[in-house]
Amino acid sequence: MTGGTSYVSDVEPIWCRGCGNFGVLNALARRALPNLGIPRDQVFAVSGIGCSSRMPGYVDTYGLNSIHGRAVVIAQGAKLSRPELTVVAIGGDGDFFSIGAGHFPHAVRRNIDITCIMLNNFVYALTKGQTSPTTPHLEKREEMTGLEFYLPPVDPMLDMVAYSLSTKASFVAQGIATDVSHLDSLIEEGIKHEGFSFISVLTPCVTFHHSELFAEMKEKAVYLREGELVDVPDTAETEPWPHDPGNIGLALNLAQIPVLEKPYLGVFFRGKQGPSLNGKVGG
Amino acid sequence: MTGGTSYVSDVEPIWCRGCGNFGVLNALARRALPNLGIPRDQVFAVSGIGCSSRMPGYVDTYGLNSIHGRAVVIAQGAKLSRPELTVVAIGGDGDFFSIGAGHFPHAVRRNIDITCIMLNNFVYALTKGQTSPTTPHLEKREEMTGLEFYLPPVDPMLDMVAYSLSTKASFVAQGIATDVSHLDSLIEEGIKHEGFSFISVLTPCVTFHHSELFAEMKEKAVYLREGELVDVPDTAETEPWPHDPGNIGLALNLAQIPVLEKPYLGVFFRGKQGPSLNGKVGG
Amino acid sequence: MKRSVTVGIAGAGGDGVVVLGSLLQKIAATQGYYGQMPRYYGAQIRGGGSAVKLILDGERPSLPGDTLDLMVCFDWEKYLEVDHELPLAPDTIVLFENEPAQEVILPEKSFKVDFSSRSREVTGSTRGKNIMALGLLTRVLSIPGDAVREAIALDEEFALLRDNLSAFEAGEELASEFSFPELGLAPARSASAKTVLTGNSAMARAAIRVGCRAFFSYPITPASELMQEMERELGGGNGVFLQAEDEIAAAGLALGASLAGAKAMTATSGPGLDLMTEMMGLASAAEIPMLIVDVQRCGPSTGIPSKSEQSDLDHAIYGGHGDASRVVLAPCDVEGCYRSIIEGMGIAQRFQAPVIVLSDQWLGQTLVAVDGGFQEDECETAERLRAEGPELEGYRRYRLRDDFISPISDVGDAGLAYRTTGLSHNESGAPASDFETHQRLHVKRRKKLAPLSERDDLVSVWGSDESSRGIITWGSSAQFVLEAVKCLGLEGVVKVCVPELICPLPRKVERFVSSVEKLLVVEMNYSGQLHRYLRSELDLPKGTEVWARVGGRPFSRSELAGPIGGIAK
Amino acid sequence: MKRSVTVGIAGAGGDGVVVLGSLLQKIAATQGYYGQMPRYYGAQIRGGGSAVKLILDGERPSLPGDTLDLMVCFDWEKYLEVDHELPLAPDTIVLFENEPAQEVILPEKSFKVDFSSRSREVTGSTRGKNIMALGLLTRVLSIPGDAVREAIALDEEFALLRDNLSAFEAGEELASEFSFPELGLAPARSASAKTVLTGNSAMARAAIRVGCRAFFSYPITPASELMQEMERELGGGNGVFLQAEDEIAAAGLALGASLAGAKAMTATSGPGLDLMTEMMGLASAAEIPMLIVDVQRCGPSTGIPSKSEQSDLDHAIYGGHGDASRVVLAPCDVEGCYRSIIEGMGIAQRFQAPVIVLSDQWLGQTLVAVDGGFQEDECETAERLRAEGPELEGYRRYRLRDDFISPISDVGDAGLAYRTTGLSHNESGAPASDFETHQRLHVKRRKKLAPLSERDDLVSVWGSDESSRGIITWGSSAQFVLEAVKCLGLEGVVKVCVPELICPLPRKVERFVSSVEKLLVVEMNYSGQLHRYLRSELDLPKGTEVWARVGGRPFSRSELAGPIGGIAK
Ligand SMILES: Cc1ncc(C[n+]2csc(CCOP(=O)(O)OP(=O)(O)O)c2C)c(N)n1
Ligand SMILES: Cc1ncc(C[n+]2csc(CCOP(=O)(O)OP(=O)(O)O)c2C)c(N)n1
Ligand code: SF4
Ligand code: SF4
Ligand SMILES: [Mg+2]
Ligand SMILES: [Mg+2]
Repeated sequence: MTGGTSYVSDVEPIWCRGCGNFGVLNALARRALPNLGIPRDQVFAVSGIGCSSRMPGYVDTYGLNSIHGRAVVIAQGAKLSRPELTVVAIGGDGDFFSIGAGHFPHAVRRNIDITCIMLNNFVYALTKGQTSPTTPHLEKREEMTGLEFYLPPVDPMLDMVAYSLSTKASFVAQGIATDVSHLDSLIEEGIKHEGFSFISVLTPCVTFHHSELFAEMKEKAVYLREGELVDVPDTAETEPWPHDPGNIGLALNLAQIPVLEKPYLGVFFRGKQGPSLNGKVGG
Repeated sequence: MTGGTSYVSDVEPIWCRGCGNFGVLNALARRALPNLGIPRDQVFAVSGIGCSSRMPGYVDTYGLNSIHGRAVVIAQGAKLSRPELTVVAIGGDGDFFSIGAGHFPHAVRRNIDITCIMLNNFVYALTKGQTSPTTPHLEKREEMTGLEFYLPPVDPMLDMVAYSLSTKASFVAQGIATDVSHLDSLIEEGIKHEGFSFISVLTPCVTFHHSELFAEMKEKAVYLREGELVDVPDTAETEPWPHDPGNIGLALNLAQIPVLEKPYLGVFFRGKQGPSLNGKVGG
Repeated sequence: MKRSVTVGIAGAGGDGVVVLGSLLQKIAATQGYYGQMPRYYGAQIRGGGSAVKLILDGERPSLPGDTLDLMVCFDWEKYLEVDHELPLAPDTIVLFENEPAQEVILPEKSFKVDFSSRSREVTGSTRGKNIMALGLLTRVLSIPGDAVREAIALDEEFALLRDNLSAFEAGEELASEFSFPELGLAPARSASAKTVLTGNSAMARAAIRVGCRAFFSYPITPASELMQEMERELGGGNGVFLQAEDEIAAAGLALGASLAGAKAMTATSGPGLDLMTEMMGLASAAEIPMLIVDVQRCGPSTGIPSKSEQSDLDHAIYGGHGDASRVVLAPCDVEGCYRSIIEGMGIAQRFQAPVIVLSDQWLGQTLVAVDGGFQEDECETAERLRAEGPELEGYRRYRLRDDFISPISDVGDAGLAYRTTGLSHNESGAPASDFETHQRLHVKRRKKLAPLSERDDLVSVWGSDESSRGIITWGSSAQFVLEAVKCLGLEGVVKVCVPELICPLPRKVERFVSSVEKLLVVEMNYSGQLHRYLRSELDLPKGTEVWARVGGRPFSRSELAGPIGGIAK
Repeated sequence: MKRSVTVGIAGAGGDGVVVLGSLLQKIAATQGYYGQMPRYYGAQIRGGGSAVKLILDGERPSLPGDTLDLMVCFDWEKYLEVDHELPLAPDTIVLFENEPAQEVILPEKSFKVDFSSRSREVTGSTRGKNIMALGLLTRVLSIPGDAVREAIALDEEFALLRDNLSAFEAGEELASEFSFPELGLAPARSASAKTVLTGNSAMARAAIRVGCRAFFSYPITPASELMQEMERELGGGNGVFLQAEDEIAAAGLALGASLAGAKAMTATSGPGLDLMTEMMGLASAAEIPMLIVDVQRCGPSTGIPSKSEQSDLDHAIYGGHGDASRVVLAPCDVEGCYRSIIEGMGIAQRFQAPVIVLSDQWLGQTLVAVDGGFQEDECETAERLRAEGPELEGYRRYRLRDDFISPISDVGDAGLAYRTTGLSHNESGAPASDFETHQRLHVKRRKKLAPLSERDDLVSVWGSDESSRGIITWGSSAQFVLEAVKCLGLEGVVKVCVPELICPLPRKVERFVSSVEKLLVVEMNYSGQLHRYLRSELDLPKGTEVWARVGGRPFSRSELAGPIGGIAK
């Protein structure tokens, strides 16, 4: 048992001071992995390219900082060939939902037991501040093209839940970088979930985003608690309902509420477990 | 006005006799385009690679049989640079939802006024019969990997409706190759719709698929009619509701019913129109 | 009696042309005949033309003749789609079902045979006509009927034939009407049964043999059969097979599997190789073993998917941004297909690099009958270098050693966790952005491959050492060059060098080049890609000639007679 | 007084190093000084080291000296991250804010200046320290204060300075404490103001000038500024700009826009170029004009994103399956960056082919002050060949003509609809799978580019025609080679050839090669990519030397003295 120790490597992170990514590193490497007692050499952390994708360099397990958008496919390959591994794919919002978007519908339906952690900072940080697929629909976008068409952001939570409808087997959750222990619990559950899991982490980029964006999000954030009424925004057409992460229809309703209106923290959907790739049980 | 004439080119299609693609060709080139009176040189038909993607070669307009999975991006480029064009992107289920899957969330949110026609034959036909992302979950899939995990098909209609939630502006419909005049009406509406439109066409591959698959689908198919109660399958958890393609929530419910259970024909969702790229009106 | 006979068969999609050809080849193989049967087909999925050209040879593996000795035609219209590939000679014997179109000038010995109606008489359906033709052909070629029946009984491959024996026998009976003693095949020199397979299938078998248990791919002509055979092999728990969502994913899945220790592989054709470029660069930079097969077809872009070309060499050697070292192998026959996978997988593991094996449509899809012994040859174990002793302490993934190869641990190996990246990195795998480290790792990744230049065994040279005239050719073109040299009787005059390892370039090629005064390079691509590569690496003789043209049609002996005759002068 | 001075500035991210350097360069430019200011930065987004090295030269555009004349250091720890790029000489004058770390050996004339606290005194914040240093530097370099104030008043670029004039003036006052008469700059030979811009920005300006109104791209270092400048230019209805979801889409969007008649363009760096490979092949096969800029950085894979290298040449020339013809241009300075876009866009339209322009991080991100006249030079109109007269009837998109260029219609042009494909196709654009058509279209696509080989104007040669010693170099390396030749006083002995058009290779390069006895090729990549390309195309002199090494550090005069001195012997 390695519980209690830290899996943070001795490489100094080059993230900006105050960056939310530190919170995720702590949740993953100081808590989730040691808490689960997974030996470090049984863990493979693979990322794409971005500030967020620096993560594997700072976690003292097997790790690969790969190429932009492809962490999810490399993760699946590793898991398939050595099913006893704990495989974590890490990426940014751009990494996962722009260049890598095409891999997700397929990763979900294969339901391979990997855990994806998306660090959603709502911006392309590493390349210095461009619009990302989750960048909120700010005034800026009007300038983005001569043709002023409607360009709302992609909604990763909604897409992941929608993709999960076919299998009803994924684990889809959202945390926030500032609440490390809650995030830890989500990551632990994601890793333990036998099947595909996806955890979105709301995380501030303190350098390239209005500081208000994250502050506002943090303020609005509400925790989902099983059985308790979901706090729906006033603008929503639905009445509040008791949160039930086992019900994909309800998860879909939840995911339709834009993150900027109501950033929900917790498990959106917890699908049926399995198959366990270890046990080679059919699903 | 060119209405009444046919836009079928003089190149002989190399499709198998009985292939559903002929029906789509007829709907598009003998009906929709001439009916709408769009001059042939104002139309750009661009496809990927596949049996379905042969289409542009047989339509006497501007056309490009491009590379696998990229019709949708090329279409957007053409439309943006010459907004007065009618741009139709054509592809197969593999073309659009396997290799090209990553382009759709972005095409939808940009809401550029192109019309996508997906010829869903539930198989990779051109490459001779491999599993496509929409191939139904047959026994065969068990053999597909040593690890027998759950591998259900992708659901393009569901994904397209889910992507449309952010804009509420797309047009999403489904037709069948054997009902040319209904398909024609969908294509016409899709082209006229100012914004992104997506039309899925259920079409038989008479060579690489169980002939029952399509026969069964055709038999089960139900037409959606505005205001009339939707014929939901017995297995569905919901009560029937009056069909309202203007309501995206209902569209999402509809799209959740697997095509193999209930192949709905008609308009799933008709979003708000605009922006018109022609008029450069903001959305 | 003849040593060899070239048979052409043409018809429409439903005529059973390929089945007929394959059965004939397989039967002959049981009697010890070598054979080679390229397929010609068009873009149409069904209803298009279909043709094969089969040589049966009792002495040696050889190529179908330029023209046909015997032709079976079920459909003249379809024949006209492939007439370039199946040219008739004045003395070709033709058996045809329907009256030919005007364009066809029938040779003297042409006979109308009513395969369809006879088949209907015997079996109740016209669909037995190809089996009937088979019966007739075995007789014409003097393949003993007993032997055929014995073979049928023994092998599941002949199930179809067994079920249609009445049609077969009716065909045999037809023989009395069409007896062509001049076509009788002399008994094979060695009666031992030949192995019948395609290059695609040889590659799949080799992959299994060398321990590949993780295969990821996306369908594409003409590589799909390789994928499908791996799917069958690895199914049911024998390994991991996944049809990826695209080629980027296929390469990424393979890379991930390899990191976790699997001998991983993917196969594709040109357009897919393009998409693998970036992942290949990562494999090169982070030194991750990876085997990529490219079954080449006519390019650029979609080109002609069903036809052979050798135009992906440039990309295999130079493709991708940055100086990304890699290894390129190119087999020239079915046995080479097998060997190149064994070798390629071994090289990938030992040298921790991406290895590209260039096959082509001709190699991949042509059914050949050969001595199958190579499948039992002793086989490379394809092991990775492991850390041991003191290296286990403070393990550094990219430790610089004299041979520039660093011990690698697989994800999951106890106590040897490391982190790596496609960024420029130091010996520990941590990102580094200083010039010295960047240069040092480039040197490492290039120099570690140096021993491959000494692999003389991966370069074949035919002909006499003393010859001052040489040809260098590669891949399937080599078969045509060797055949043409033989036909021209120039074996004593011209020597031929075929590098199976192309990059890094073996020194043996350099020695070959410096041993000749006149050099000819033959390849099937527009721009002479191998020639340009050789020229960039070696001093070629002044006036080196190049015979390079696009694919879409196999070389013929007569086409090559010009250039080969030229340098022989 | 000095003709030129090299100033180094180093600090942490927030110290305003780049702002200080840029303002100094811009002020000097208003007085007619040439300048060049490379930037050095690390992987860290914030808090990492930041440095610039600025030369101001009153006579000619030149490169910063190997060592510094003057150094301003805000942070010695950060300086140590870039000390290789900003080496101190014994006579460097150093102005520093804090006591140096032990590793730093301060030159004799080193002075502690308390920029921060002075700034706080004057402006209430330490953030004005860079502006204060600016004031000091203008005095030290003898840039007249009046002139500065005049410039500030006139140009919006100096708004920041205007708002912090008190800090600036406090800096000027400091000058009395640190007077270094030896650093005074002699007045510029021509006082006409110089244009200050980077290569990335020159490319964006050229794109607008040549009529590019459709730009699609995906962010990537070091090409993003080009994208962002196009975003600003094309915003508000001036054209079409779209940040694509990836580089495959960026290239596809550009291809679609081009088919509909737009002069379309995309820009990226190595990893993105990899992903564009397949689309480039389609553009080549279907003859669709397309302009791709690759601002190269260290490879392979992610490499070192912030540092310059010239290692994408292989991919630019050879990348992609099949024989896909294309054009490759490579500017060597900012003016060349501008010209290469004008030329590249023109060539793409006239020759209906993909054109790749290879820039690099040095060219793209270095701020230079140059004579801006080139921006007013007469400019290529980049028109496509149109069908006229009888061609309008029965229009065939790929009609074979003597020059192999077929009139093209844009999607939407009345009466000229055509269909095309990446499949092998005939003159009408319909799929064809016969060998003859396949070969014919290859010939067409290659031969149409032949006139480019005669573009002598796209190859620059410096030095005396009679020299028998030559250097060939390309891209930003050319600047260093020319500077080194000059410093070594070898202009009369060694001539230098810089091809701005690399593929197809201009005949002028061949003439250059055959005019020399000794040849040296200099480039910044591990494997000598240009050298290999030249060798594959030309007979190079025996014993041709190659100076090729990875990027990550600019060439210095002293590094190049060896190889250049070598061939001069
Ligand atoms: C193929 C390719 N295209 C572009 C890039 C440049 N690039 C690096 S990171 C990145 C996006 C960063 O955004 P995100 O994924 O959200 O990560 P973050 O930095 O915000 O954590 C881009 C575009 C690249 N490395 N490779
Ligand atoms: C990059 C690339 N990969 C693979 C292929 C091979 N390929 C051609 S069509 C096709 C899929 C065909 O399926 P679909 O898109 O459903 O079209 P259909 O033929 O069924 O109409 C594939 C994989 C290709 N042409 N290019
Ligand atoms: S730029 Fe933003 S995301 Fe990147 S390290 Fe800094 S704060 Fe974090
Ligand atoms: S293979 Fe199937 S999809 Fe292709 S043409 Fe034939 S019937 Fe149509
Ligand atoms: Mg981000
Ligand atoms: Mg299909």
